[in-house]
Amino acid sequence: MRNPRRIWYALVAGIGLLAVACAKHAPQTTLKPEGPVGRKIDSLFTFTFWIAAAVFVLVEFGVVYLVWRYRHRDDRPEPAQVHGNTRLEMTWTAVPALLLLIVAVPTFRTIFELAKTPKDPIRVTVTGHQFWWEYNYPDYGVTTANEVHFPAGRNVEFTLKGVDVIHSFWIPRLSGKHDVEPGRVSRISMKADKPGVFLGQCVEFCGLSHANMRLRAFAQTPADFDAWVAAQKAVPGQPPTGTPAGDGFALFSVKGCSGCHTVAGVSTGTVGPNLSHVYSRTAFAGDTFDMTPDNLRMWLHDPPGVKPGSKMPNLGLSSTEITNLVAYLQTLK
Amino acid sequence: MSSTTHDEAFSSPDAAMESPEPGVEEHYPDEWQYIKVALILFAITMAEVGIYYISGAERAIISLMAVMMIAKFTLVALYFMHLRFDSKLFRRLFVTGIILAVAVYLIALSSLHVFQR
Amino acid sequence: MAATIAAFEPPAPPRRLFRRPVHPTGLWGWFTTVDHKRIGLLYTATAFAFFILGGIEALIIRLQLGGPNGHVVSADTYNQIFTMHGTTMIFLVVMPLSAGLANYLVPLMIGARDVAFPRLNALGYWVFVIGGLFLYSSFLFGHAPNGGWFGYAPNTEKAFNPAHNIDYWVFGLQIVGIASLTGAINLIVTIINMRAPGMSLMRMPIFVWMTFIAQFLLLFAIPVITVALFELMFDRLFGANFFNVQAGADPLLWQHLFWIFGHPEVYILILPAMGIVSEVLPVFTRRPLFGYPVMVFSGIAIAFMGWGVWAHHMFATGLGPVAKSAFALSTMFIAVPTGVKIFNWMATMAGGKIRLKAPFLFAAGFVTMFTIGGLSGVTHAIVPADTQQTDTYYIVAHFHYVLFGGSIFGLFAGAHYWWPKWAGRMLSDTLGKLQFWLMFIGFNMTFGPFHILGLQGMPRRIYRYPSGRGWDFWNLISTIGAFIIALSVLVFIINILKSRRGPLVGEDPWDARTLEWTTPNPPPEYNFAEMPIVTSRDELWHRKYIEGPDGRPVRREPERIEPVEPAEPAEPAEPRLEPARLEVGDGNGSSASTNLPPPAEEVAREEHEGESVADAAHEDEHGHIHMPSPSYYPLLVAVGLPIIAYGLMYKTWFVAVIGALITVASVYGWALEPATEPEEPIDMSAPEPEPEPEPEPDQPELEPAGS
Amino acid sequence: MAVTEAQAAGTGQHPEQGLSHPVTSTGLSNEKIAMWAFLGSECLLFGALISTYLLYRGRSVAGPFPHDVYDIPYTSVSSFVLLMSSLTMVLALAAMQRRDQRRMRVWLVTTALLGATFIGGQVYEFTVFYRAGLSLHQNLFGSSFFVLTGFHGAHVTIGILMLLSLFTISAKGRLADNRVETVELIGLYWHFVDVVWIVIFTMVYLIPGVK
Repeated sequence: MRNPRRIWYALVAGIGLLAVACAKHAPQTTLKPEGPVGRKIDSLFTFTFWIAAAVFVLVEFGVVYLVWRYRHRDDRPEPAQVHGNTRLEMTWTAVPALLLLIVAVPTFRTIFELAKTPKDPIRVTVTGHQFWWEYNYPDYGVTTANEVHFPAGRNVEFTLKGVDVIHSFWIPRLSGKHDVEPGRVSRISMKADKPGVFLGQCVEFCGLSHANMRLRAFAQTPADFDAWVAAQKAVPGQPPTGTPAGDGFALFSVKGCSGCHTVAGVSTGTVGPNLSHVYSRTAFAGDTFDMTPDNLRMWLHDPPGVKPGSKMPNLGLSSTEITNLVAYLQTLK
Repeated sequence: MSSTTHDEAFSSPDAAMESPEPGVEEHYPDEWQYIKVALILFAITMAEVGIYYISGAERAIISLMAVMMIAKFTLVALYFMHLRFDSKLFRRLFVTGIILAVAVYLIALSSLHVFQR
Repeated sequence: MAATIAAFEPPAPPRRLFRRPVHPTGLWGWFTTVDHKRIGLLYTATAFAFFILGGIEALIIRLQLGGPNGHVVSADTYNQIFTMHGTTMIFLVVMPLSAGLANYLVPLMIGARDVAFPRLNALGYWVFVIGGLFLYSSFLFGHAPNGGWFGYAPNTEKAFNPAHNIDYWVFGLQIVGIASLTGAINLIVTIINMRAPGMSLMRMPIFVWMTFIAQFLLLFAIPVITVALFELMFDRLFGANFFNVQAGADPLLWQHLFWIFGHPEVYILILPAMGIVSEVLPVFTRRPLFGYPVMVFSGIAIAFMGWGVWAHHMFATGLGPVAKSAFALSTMFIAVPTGVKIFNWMATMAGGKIRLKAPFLFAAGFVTMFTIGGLSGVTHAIVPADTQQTDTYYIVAHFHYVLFGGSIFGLFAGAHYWWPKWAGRMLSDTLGKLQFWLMFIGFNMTFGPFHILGLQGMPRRIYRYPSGRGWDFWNLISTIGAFIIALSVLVFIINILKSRRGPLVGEDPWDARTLEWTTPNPPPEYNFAEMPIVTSRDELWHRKYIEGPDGRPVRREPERIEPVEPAEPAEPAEPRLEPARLEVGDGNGSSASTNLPPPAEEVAREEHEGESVADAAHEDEHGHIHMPSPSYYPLLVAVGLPIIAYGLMYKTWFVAVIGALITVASVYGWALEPATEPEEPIDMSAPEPEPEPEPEPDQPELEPAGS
Repeated sequence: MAVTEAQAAGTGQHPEQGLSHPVTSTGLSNEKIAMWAFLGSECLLFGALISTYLLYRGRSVAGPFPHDVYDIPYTSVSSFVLLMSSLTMVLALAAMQRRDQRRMRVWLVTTALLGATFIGGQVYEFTVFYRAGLSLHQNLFGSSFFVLTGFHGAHVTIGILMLLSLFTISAKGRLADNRVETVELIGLYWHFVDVVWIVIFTMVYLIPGVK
């Protein structure tokens, strides 16, 4: 008697908690889609969820009821030895099969709908690196990293390319994920309903700093997006010599930064992210650290120390050098 | 109580159970039969190598080669490995492996677009 | 015990590398044993030790993730820990626990004296334990595997993982794979060929059936992962290009090979537990398993369909829409036979007289928790939804509900149920129930929140996460839950330790239904004094009860303990069990063995401790039972394998050659050594023992193959 | 691989395995079932290796390519040698079934020699390919070709070792006349290695060269 009741309480508590869970602030949730692709997926999931919930209730409460109803009591006779019941067993083979068919039909429809290529999309090429994202806008000649911008209300087609190991590109509130495989090119498209910032993350284990390979998507009004493109295309000016930023600019070449990073008009390195407008981003290092001078200092002091496995080595910079480099980076807006 | 239909899967109508002296498999083919099989194998191999040098009709040649390969495989399995004469159980074990392998790898390869190339 | 060996003068066996161990006792006896029960216990104990290790790894993971930006361990250590946790729990815990149970129970359940190949059985165990130790030796070198249990190439390639971490994983799994393959062949042959007279396939206990099916899955799945590991090994050691994308390789090859193995593997892990539950539920509900044939065929169906669903692990990799739909459909429909099992278990409970003992609770826990895992599994088949779920904690929740809520709960049900069989003593039911409720609550606290975390977008395999994503609270709850699980395991260990002072039990403490309970607890080396003759499914139950006119059981009079439908009168008419020896518990797990246990049984119990007094005593009664002799070779063959692996890994070729020589020489020694030594001197004078009275092969009732 | 219980029971001997069942449930020998189960398992093993080869066919980014190195007449001859070794193997079994160990040894040694010829041919072929610039490391073709055929070659080599061991045991008079099944089991393994080569020869050598 005691035991079934406890299961009952646990179940009620569990369902209650599940309900609470969906409400809280969760910027990476899959349950509150902000675009048509995400919504299609979510409605399919919700549909399946309720069918599954019905089966859940049937089985869980069924077991609890059966255990309670047929528990051992001394006055009960020995049970009849029933070996089976063909009709019953056929029923509970057929009914689940039928339920699954009901789920299968919209699943197939959605699979094929999502496989269609969208009309007139903004095209972005995504390259997965250990452990950051590179974005290329072939139609605009813009290259940036970790933070991707696109206009809201318009389809975006991401072309996914891998160069090292397998990553997976995911913006949960807009669409499902798609693996980024070396040696293969795949496409995924999505659309945001209205302007907003959406978080995402690499979801295929890709090595030491897999946890630190995050991303951020900015859906903007068309005007904001155009302004952003224009700013990204601008060639950053060189800081005047004599200032900390000017010294930092000199260090950028001396310390070898330019070998790995591109700054438009200065260097063409491609190992690390394009830094032409790095300070226009809100975060850096695989969207791991907020873009603040303090964080940049910490980063330049020892990159692999704060982000394990980072390809950027510890350059052994002095405090002054770091100050100057940070000052220079701050000019790259 | 027992479902005989299923058990037949593992029953062996021949082999040791009906043979008075199971050590001697008298029902296996004699040497002459083995040699005949070997001659057929020889002929098929010759034919395989022969059509290799025919050019054109790629599709037809490949299917023909596949057929001949299966024929050789089957002959060796049925006669030299005695699958034709031995218990069904052995055949089932082996054929299960072959069918699983062929099916699973064909599906994998076609999902990797090997056959579209 | 070395003295024991030295003192014995064998009749000069021809050209032998080592003198054969003959009836060694004590520790040495365990190293050379070929007795399936001892091997089963070794398997189980070793796997339980690995369970503790894997559990500690799990606790470290949970400590690290208990809050945002965890810094209990470094990223590198974390990756090693989660890789080893997965690898351990799958290859070194659930698989060998199932193998251990099967080893111990299958021969007893089908009425055999041992498995078909006793030395191969020992080899399987030694290879498993040595492979496991080899894997764990990586920690000593600070290079534990770090590529995840799935080891996706090209991340596991030398270019991205230059240290030896992955080498340990590649070789360790290949070694452990040998154990699984030999074990599978052995059990398959045992079940096909070693059944007692009358034990037709459709009379086999359902645990035997599920084991049988799982072994077939192993038989065909192990080679696939072996090839994948082999190719990765060639890439890493010899610079081959199987997964080298620069050379044009396809990174999806690994995933296909891995999951062609990996999905059947899931059923390898769950089917034996399903079998256990199907044994436990009938005993404690006091009803036969509802729909036995359907349970058997649904098991076969699951195994068969399990080969056609692997690509659902790859829905995010860019399969075409047609392939996605096909694999979605096959994945959905594998839920049908699984659902049938769940409903049949429920139907077994309905109308029963349920004794709420610890084994039953674990079995019921299996049914309820596995259902949750099954339902979340169906949502993975919804391909678009799966692209949101895959590689998140939702998946982690799903497979823990299947493998912990399923396999581990099932295995604990089995442990509590068969404990008196192994130990001759009961576990405390109170502690068992405490363990169950702690585990049930802790389990749901740990893994339930994972559903929410996953749907809120928390990826798997991350060593830290930032605050502010709505993940902090549920991660904390989960970490607390993990420690409750640890507590429950501690209760189990305490229960084991306490049980050593517990009372002895009779042969049949649970009023059970199957053959293994007709032997003393623990059984003597030869299992059955006389070969049982089986006349029905649930043989033991039919020996104790008949179905009354209303279908309710009526206990037989002791004199009438005979096969229900007596076979041919020409049958060796002596009953398999003398009434006095059949001790039936009160059905509540407590022993009713106070009424005069016959001395032979007491002696048999002693036998387990060491000297086989019972053996001798028994031989007086029934003539000599000639059991396979112990052997060093299985251990020696296994010892060579990791030496080969170390040699190859560290490119010290002579070490590899030494290892290979050890293994090859031991294989030769093995091949030249007969499975059973010729009669020992003490028996030489005795006339050749008569074979056990066996039914004539042409009697249809007893024809195991069914006619 | 001792006398099986079935045989022992049939010939009225005490089973040397000494296990519980003088007659097995199916009447078949444990060893033979085990061997067939093992061979079924091996199908998946070679299947995976052959599939890898097929997947990477034509995907190598650098030469040498198959048509640069394959010598079909040469490989045809060595394939034929292996094929014929199956015949001699089955003749050895037939001799053993007649209790004619002397003739069996002749056929065994012939089989081993044919197998060794095949292996020798393979070693020569590997050497030629290697000299032509093909290695495990060179390209996908090299990796998948050498691992597949090398793995098969290792199987043949193990087979030769078993044949020679059996030959030695028999020559020393240690092989009981009723151990027919020992010969049969080694034969099964040998034929399996042969049928795998039948598949490899067609799929790996012949079909890729079809123009």
